[in-house]
Amino acid sequence: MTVASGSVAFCGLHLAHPIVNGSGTFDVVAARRTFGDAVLRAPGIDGPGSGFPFAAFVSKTITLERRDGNPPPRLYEAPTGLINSIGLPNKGLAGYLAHDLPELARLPVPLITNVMGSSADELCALVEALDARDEVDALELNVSCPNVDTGLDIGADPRELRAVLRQVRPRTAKPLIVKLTPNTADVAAVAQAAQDAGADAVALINTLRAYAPHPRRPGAAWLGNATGGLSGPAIRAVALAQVRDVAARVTIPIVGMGGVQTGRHAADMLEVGATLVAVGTESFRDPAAGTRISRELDELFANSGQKAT
Amino acid sequence: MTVASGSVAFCGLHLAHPIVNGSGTFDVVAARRTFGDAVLRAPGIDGPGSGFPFAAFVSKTITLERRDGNPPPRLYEAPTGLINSIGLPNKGLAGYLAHDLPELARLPVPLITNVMGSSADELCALVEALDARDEVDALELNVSCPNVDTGLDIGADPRELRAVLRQVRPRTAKPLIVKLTPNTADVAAVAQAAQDAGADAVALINTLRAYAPHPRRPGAAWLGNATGGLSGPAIRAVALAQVRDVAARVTIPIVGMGGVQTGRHAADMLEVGATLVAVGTESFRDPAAGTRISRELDELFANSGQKAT
Amino acid sequence: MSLSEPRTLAPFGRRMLAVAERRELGAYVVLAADDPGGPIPRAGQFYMLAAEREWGGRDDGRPFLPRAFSVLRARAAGPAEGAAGPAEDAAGPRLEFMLEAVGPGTERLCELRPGEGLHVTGPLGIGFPDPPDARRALLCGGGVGTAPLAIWQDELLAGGQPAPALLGFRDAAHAPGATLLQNARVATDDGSHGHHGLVTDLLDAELDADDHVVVYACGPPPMLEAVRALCEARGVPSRLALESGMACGFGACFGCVVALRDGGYARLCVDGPVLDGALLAEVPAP
Amino acid sequence: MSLSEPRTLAPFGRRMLAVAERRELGAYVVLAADDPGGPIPRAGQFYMLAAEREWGGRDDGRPFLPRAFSVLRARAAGPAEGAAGPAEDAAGPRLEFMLEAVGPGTERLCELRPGEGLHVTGPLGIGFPDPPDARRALLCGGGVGTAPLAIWQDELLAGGQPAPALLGFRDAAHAPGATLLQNARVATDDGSHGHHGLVTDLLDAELDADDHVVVYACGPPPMLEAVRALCEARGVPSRLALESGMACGFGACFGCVVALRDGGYARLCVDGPVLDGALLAEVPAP
Ligand SMILES: Cc1cc2nc3c(=O)[nH]c(=O)nc-3n(C[C@H](O)[C@H](O)[C@H](O)COP(=O)(O)OP(=O)(O)OC[C@H]3O[C@@H](n4cnc5c(N)ncnc54)[C@H](O)[C@@H]3O)c2cc1C
Ligand SMILES: Cc1cc2nc3c(=O)[nH]c(=O)nc-3n(C[C@H](O)[C@H](O)[C@H](O)COP(=O)(O)OP(=O)(O)OC[C@H]3O[C@@H](n4cnc5c(N)ncnc54)[C@H](O)[C@@H]3O)c2cc1C
Ligand SMILES: Cc1cc2nc3c(=O)[nH]c(=O)nc-3n(C[C@H](O)[C@H](O)[C@H](O)COP(=O)(O)O)c2cc1C
Ligand SMILES: Cc1cc2nc3c(=O)[nH]c(=O)nc-3n(C[C@H](O)[C@H](O)[C@H](O)COP(=O)(O)O)c2cc1C
Ligand code: FES
Ligand code: FES
Repeated sequence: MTVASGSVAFCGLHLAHPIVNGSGTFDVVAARRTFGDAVLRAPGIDGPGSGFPFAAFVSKTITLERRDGNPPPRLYEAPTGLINSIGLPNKGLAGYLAHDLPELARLPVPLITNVMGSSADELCALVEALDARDEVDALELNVSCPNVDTGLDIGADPRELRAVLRQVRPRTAKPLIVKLTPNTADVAAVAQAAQDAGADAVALINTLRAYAPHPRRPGAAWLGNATGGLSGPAIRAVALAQVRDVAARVTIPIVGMGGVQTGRHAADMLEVGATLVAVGTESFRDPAAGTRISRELDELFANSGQKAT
Repeated sequence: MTVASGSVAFCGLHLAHPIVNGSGTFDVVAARRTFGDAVLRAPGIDGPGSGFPFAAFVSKTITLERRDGNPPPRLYEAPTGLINSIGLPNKGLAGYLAHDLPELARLPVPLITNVMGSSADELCALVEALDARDEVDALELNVSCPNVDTGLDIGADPRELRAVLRQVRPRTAKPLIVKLTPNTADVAAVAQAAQDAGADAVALINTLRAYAPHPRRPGAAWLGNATGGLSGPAIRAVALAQVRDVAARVTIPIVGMGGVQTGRHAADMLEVGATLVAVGTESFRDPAAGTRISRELDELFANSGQKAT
Repeated sequence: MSLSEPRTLAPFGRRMLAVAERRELGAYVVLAADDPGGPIPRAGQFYMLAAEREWGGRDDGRPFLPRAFSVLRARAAGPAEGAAGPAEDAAGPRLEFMLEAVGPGTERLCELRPGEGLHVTGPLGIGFPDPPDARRALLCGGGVGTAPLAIWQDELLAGGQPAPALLGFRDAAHAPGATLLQNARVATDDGSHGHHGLVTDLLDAELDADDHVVVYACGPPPMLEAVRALCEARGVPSRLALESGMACGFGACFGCVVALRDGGYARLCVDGPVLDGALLAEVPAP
Repeated sequence: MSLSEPRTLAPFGRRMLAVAERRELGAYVVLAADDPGGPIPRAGQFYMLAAEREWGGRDDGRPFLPRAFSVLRARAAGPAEGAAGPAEDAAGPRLEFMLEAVGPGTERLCELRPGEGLHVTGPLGIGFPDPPDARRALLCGGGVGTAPLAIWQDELLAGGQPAPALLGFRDAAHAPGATLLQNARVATDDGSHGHHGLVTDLLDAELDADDHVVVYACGPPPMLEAVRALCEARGVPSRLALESGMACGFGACFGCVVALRDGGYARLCVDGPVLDGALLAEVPAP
């Protein structure tokens, strides 16, 4: 499979390069408090490597109601990975619209807002409210969540997902991305259901369900919420397999993620069928990882281009 | 949860300690060719740390017909893990009975024979043939396999597994362990189905479906079979979560495995609800890892015992 | 972003420095690295550090994430030293950190030798605010919690404010940490050095003598909790430099939270690490 | 288990040795470690090696698994040297390995310094069998494939059999590998040393002169395939020491297979690494 570098068309959006962030792994407001306005500027304007590291920004998951998140500890370092049980803290839809959106509107790149709901009704309410906002360029549905109406994980079962999406899809004309859960028997079947029900793209993988034992208290859980999700290099091979499986089944574009740390990893993700590549955990190790990875990707393509001619 | 060291009762078998091998990760015949008869002797007989490293031996997966396995490359080193696409090479049932069983009968520990079939009929034939052999102390069903009759992975869906087990279970009075697949939405539901249909124990986790990109040829797969399974430390936190989920649902004993490298890891597995702990990939790094891990586990219990008194 | 926050903005992204010096101070290691062009941090701010090489591959493949360290000192240094004008800014500071090896990350960092590469992101977080209401500053710390108090004492003394310090250490091997501050009174758990007992014994006595103070504290959670409770009981304001497990250090992961008295959580890396003790119902045990 | 297999059994489990010596030989590193109480390996057998420390944490967290290395030499050495009786067995051999840094595992091993810990499992696999039909031994190797030929030549010469060697190397930086054997004729890809071209050119000429030989070969797959094909074409028996990716080295993982001419696969770690060239339709490209 041949993959191209440079600017990318994705669901009608034009992105400068294929690297975006994984939802919940970059906070624009906090980054601005820490690094100043430089982080909000267009890439390259202040010199090579400067500016916002991603070609689009994906917000963390927004829910209808405000959530404080899980009790700490929320983090555990696993072999070449991170287990988190953050618990989706967010200001709720109203708080997001009032406080975050004005800040996010200053971003030099398109904004994708990620939402989660525990029923089709909740999701419809979220999607409708965000559809009304011009600052939002696309929506991402985080379906790693049990449906309170049926008890099933919305994203774990093709039928369940199809049923929910049939209700949600008509509520917006904006591009709708479905962020799949990897904790399922046949992710390609779920992706197919998303496509059938009108999704414009799928994103994967989310974290793998994981447990962290307490380092000092035998038998006790370390995380405040007992279980969490595994991300980082440890899951990269699983992510590549799932993206590849999905690419073999659907025609809509794929946002591939999971353990991407370098341009080579991003290229691997593109080569198995992703259109965009999201960087999550690696941004924790290096806040500007997105910039580095997109540069490395460029260099890879430049080199292979030279080799090919 | 309190867990005990020393000898363990498991499905009517009495094991000297809780450490066994993961199916397909230790070949007794090849080990004897490499290390001599010492490896077959009872633990400790030739001095501390000597002898067979496991309290019971689990054979690699046996199928009805002989299989050569997948084309190489079959191995890929991932971040703190191993991806394999071995493809279950084995001599087939007849070859196993004729050639392997006589060798395995010399083992100083109980023998658990692991089998896989692509239909209930195939599984029934395997189970009946092995039920007739006194050398076999228990059977393990590897259900990470599509059912040719229904197209569904036998172990990925509770209904599917229940239906197959209802036919297979009556064919043997020996203990029947179901080795679950981790690539499923709700492993506890599958374990529950196994228990409902008469399984005496469940074993988990098998490897996570994974893809390895070719290190030198962009876009090409490294493994001869393109995809494989991820094992080792990278998956330990996932294994702990699944064992814990299953333990919360079933009452039958659990053989826990996935990335266990030390006595501490084995203790973690026991503490989330396993009765036995299987060691797979770590035996590749150290052939006698089983012996070391069971010793470390003893030491942990001895120390915590001292602390408690 | 409040302009009055004691926060120096960090250059975006991580940068590679070279270790300039490594010295042992009892059981601690002090690591220094020149940060050419880097900003001058505020006392109480921290950096995320990772070794360039061999970051990983120890127990359980760790360390994987960078580790947080308070800046111990940040002095003008390097090639432009002695140059005219704002030399500090041009040359960038020599950053110093005080480390104790407690796990794979700190063990690896403590092994670093001059010339080896150090990934650095920072300065991060909010440092110590000035004393309120013309109160006298009283520094109270323990173990590696000494580090942020050292740079804060420098700053207070330079501003003409007295800044007496009370420091607690485990034993005589750790007590040399006290030499990082001026005129510190020391307590050790085993009585091998200074007062035999807790540093909060010293704090209690000090507050008896004069409680028109603000207590700046950093140290192990049980000590910080004792300081917080003592200050609360006596109506003395406290500014606590807290710790928690961090993945990113810049507000991205929402992992480093501490529960607030009035509900909800604060991220220590962007809302701290220095918090007003009054915001907390307790300093959580680790 | 065939009694006539050139195989020394390994002690069960991995053991920890200390690196006794490290020397550079052109672009190669020769690592030596005393193996107290260890058995004497046969030429062509191999060991799985891993560094005690920092095995992991490089590119992609690798290395994780141990790595396979042919024994280059195994000489009596250590404390019991010169003692009466079967000194070699009592003291155990000094094992030598010839390494080329090509990735994270070999890079780490090449960094090891005397005194550092080395995990060792072995000797493993089946070594070189004696020449059949009173044929003359002809050794043909390239790169690190030189290693097993060196110990094999020692053994043949000690047994009074001539064992001329033809060795191919990339360039002058690698050619010093030839000094590990006696009287080796060398070819280099770049012509900087010896014959300008492939070692199989030398082999071809040698077989023209006398083909009542058995060719013992080890080297990169394309070279081995050329040797295999040449020998097959000329009806000369070949014994090839092959390589493949290995996880365990003792037949446990079924990962190291090579396809056989008559169908099916052989595990190189228990059925090889030395195979009769006639068993293969080709030596697979890496
Ligand atoms: C703002 C701030 C400033 C700091 N300043 C300093 C300083 O100046 N000097 C200094 O020496 N230290 C300082 N620390 C503490 C320092 O960051 C930690 O000691 C360091 O992160 C420990 O890493 P480690 O790998 O050595 O140990 P770890 O093994 O990470 O152990 C540290 C603690 O983390 C927990 N833990 C154990 N295993 C895991 C795991 N797998 N995943 C998650 N948590 C685990 C345990 O509670 C353990 O006690 C500071 C911390 C913060 C937040
Ligand atoms: C029986 C035997 C004897 C040997 N004897 C010697 C010897 O005497 N001296 C010597 O120097 N070498 C010897 N080798 C080769 C040596 O084992 C390898 O060079 C070594 O394993 C490479 O490890 P590495 O980590 O340095 O490189 P790797 O990165 O593992 O690269 C080695 C090759 O493995 C493949 N590869 C790349 N990435 C991966 C991955 N992630 N997973 C799996 N494969 C990958 C590629 O084909 C690459 O070229 C022998 C091998 C065998 C099997
Ligand atoms: C700390 C943390 C928080 C996350 N929060 C969210 C979230 O709010 N919504 C979401 O859809 N995914 C969330 N994720 C998942 C990531 O977006 C991503 O799918 C996953 O981490 C895999 O990518 P990585 O290995 O590059 O981190 C989070 C991941 C981490 C590590
Ligand atoms: C090389 C290899 C071969 C395996 N073969 C089998 C097999 O034949 N049958 C089976 O049920 N599981 C097989 N497994 C899975 C292991 O038994 C085990 O479930 C898995 O590797 C997780 O444990 P670990 O991380 O300790 O290796 C195999 C694993 C590996 C690495
Ligand atoms: S450490 Fe990531 S939010 Fe604070
Ligand atoms: S390396 Fe494992 S079977 Fe050969």
